[in-house]
Amino acid sequence: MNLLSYLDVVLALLIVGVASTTIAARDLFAAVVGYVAYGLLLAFVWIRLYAPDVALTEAAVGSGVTGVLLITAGKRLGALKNAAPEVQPAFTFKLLTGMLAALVAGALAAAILLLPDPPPSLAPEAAAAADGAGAGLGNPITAVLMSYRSFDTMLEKMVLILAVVGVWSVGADKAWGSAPAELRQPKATAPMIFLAQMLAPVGVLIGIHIFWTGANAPGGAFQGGALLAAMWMVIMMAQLVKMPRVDAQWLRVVLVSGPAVFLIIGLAGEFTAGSFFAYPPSLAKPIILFIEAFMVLSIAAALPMLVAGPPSERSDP
Amino acid sequence: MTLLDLFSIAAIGVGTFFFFAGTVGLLRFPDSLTRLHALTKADNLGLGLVALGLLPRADSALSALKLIVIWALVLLSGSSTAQLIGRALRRGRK
Amino acid sequence: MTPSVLAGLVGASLVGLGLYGLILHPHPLRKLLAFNLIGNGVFLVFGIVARRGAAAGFRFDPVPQAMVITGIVVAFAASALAVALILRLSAEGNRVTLDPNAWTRPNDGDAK
Amino acid sequence: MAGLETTTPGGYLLVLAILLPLAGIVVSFTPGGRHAERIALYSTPFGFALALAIAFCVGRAGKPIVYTIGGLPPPLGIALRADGISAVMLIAAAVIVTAAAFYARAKFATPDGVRESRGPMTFWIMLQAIWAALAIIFVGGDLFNLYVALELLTFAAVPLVCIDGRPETLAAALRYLLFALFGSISYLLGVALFYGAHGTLDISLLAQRVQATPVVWTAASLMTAGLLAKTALFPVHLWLPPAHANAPAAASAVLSGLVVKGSFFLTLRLWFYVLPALPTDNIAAVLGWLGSAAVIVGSIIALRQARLKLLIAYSTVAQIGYLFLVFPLAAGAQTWSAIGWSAGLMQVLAHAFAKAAMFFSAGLLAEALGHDQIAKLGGAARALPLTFLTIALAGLSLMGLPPSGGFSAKWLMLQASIASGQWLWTIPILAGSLLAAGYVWRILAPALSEGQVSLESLPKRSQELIALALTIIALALGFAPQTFFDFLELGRPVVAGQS
Repeated sequence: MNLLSYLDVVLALLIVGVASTTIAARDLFAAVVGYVAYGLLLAFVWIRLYAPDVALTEAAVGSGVTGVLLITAGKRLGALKNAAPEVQPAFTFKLLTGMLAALVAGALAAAILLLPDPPPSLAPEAAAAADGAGAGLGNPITAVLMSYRSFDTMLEKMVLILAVVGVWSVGADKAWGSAPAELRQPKATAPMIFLAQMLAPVGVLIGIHIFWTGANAPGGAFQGGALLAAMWMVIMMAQLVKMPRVDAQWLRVVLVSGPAVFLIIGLAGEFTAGSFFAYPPSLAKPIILFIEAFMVLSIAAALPMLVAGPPSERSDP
Repeated sequence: MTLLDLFSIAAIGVGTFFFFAGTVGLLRFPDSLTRLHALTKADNLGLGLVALGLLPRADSALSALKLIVIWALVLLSGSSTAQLIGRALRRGRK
Repeated sequence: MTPSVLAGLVGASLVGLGLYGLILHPHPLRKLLAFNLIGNGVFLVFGIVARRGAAAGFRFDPVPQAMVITGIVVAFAASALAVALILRLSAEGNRVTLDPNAWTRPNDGDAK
Repeated sequence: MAGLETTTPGGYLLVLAILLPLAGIVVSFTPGGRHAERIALYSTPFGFALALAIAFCVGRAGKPIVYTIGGLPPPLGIALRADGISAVMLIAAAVIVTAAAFYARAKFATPDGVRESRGPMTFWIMLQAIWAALAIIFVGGDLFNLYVALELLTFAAVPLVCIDGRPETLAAALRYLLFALFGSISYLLGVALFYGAHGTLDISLLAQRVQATPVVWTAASLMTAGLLAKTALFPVHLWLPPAHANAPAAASAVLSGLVVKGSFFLTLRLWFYVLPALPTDNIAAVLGWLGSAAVIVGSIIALRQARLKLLIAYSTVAQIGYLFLVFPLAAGAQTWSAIGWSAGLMQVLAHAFAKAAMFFSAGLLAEALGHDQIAKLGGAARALPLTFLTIALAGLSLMGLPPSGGFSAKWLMLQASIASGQWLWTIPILAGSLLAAGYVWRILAPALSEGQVSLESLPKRSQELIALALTIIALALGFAPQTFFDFLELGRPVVAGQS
């Protein structure tokens, strides 16, 4: 065992330890904070698994934006002062649940250890297709997301739209159309404004860079879009821009642009390349980048809207 | 071993020490403001020295620039959030 | 122990921990945290499968990794919907519970 | 590479059947308001025509029709396949979604004076989303693609439950969401293991490759557990009654009639299409026992309900139980397994139509009376004859009395269980019918009795007729000819030598 292996073991123990505290913590807020820390640690595991794209996504969406969502939720729940003491479940119930959980975890661990050797893989096929359907994209993950499994990616954008409508639908009837509650209340402070002014331009540039390099290197529409989303949230927290109204036409157009462009180009594939969701080989790379540009916009708009929650009556002018 | 290697080792070593000290401070200091103080030392000095030590080893001007940008970004967000946390603490005390 | 095997054990533990929390915690936000732990464990299994599938000059099989990216975004959307429901529910009363009967007003017979 | 699958004639219809409602969502979202309603309504005939065209193509080809998306065949690409059951389920979904859309026009019209309002906007978008998700589930050929479809279905169904915003509906929706999320993640874990074991997620490629290894068993169990939580099979049925009983009638009909069938359909796909080569006797028996328990427990709880919509929702729990008898009754390649298969699918269809009609009628009743307390229904049948005729006829199918689809289903189940020597299954089948007669009678008896009810409003005749039309389909299924059952067998992999 070399040094790296020891570090791996320490990382693994740390993750399981922090995850246990989020489950065991008595306090809701402590559990949430533990979860965010745990999410960042998890990004390291993804690096160790040679998955930089996933590590970026995990850090940006899985830990970052989810963290903002959960902390905002924890704060709003706390502000309501109604986190009534939880009823502790009976000991036998705890024991049985623990046994069930251990059984499932054990079976899963066994299954993972029993995975066949040599492992099956689509990597050779993906490599062989890299020049054709892979469209000359240097990043095989972008090729999978945007070409071989573009149908999944398009559907997942639809899921985001539905989630936005679902979150909005939870609001009150009379609030419909107005803006969600501000992320930060009551007033932005000077350091927050300073941070937003300094960070946002750089962050936007980096977001666009991550999306652009995603064709050939780790990165892509998801990670770039998530970074842009984070910057928008920072600007909104500093109250440099207002939370948009949910019936604003521009917001709806931006939200829907990713799946809409994807759908139109997918349909056009039948006529330009002989099959739905196929691209003409000579133009594949520019077309994919074109679709991804709109996906970045959609994601950058959808994530903050999902964090912000349903339209609120208080934010009415 | 060149002089640059020695420089790298020294800078990264000192940087790591600041991280260590910052972490000890975070765990041992009595209240939030002093813990914050320890943390910002680790962020600013520790990361700055590590980045400085890595600079000679960067394989291109672009990746050297990236290192500097990373440090500057952490400096920016670290100092701002420290301010925010500090203010929140002061509000809480009143 | 290779990183994949280690990550496999971490993944399995996360699924177990999450399942425990999901069943046991009465508070829906805690259940949501637990669900996210399970989700991460599942994604790690995909990650291991991808790492094991290294072949043909790739250090990983890109297909499962792409699936994880899709999965992470979907899981976030799910968390957002759940948080919206939890917050709205907590604004309605002084205890957040999943038991619909607890919310039914006495003498509530109408289906409107 | 030789032997890769290619698109068959008519395959493009499968993509269109999915993209039509998806395009509807995209186009509805931006202008919103009344446009969402119009787009949803106008797209229904096209969706129905597409479903019919797919059935026609499958029937003419005599085998499944296939579309490889992007011209990229599995394992790297995603294939869509429609066989007999896909085509029939697509038609059923088109009919029920269309009925729900026209039924819902009364409640979910955007009110005058506003450009857009919350309830209608949510309803029309989510209805199209449910349709799209079901279309993918019925024709999807890739397990991960089906996962995304399952999530799409969840995100569409949950907001419908709490569309009227009362706290109990929010609690029901949240509970439903947590169960559904657990279901999806458990399913996804199984998907990961399948990929790790066999390097593909395509259903027909997997079917050629799977062996009875511990990894495959773990994967299949996890996926089944997840799907059962989503289908609300006893004992994970707790989320269903409050969710289905509290949603508005048009949504309840779609949720009870179609949405739970989506995850059941995937359970069928898993065991009969992905794993036909495995010795599944024990699993089939477990599913059969759980189904039997659901029939008995669900019916008994239904008998004790005070509210009509809750009674109907518990009846769904019971009728779902019947579906799972298909696993022991259609296993393997015996002469009786074809009968069991027909019975299971007939139960899916008969329940979908009868239950949708039942919820539609219950909604009309609640609107007309201002409540849905069973004890206060005295004399209601005379005031609302058409609505109660629908309830009585739909009840006929739920009980399994001839002539009805429900009767055919239960009769075929009895035949299959006797022919296969598994006579034990006849007990829950018959007991369930008796109990169903009990709970249907509990609705009808007070309604037919003497009494005076005061009507707050009269139901719309068009809504009553929509409910009646669905009931008539449920009854007409009882006259399905043998060609219909042969059609259901199209594309079903049958492996000889298993029992």
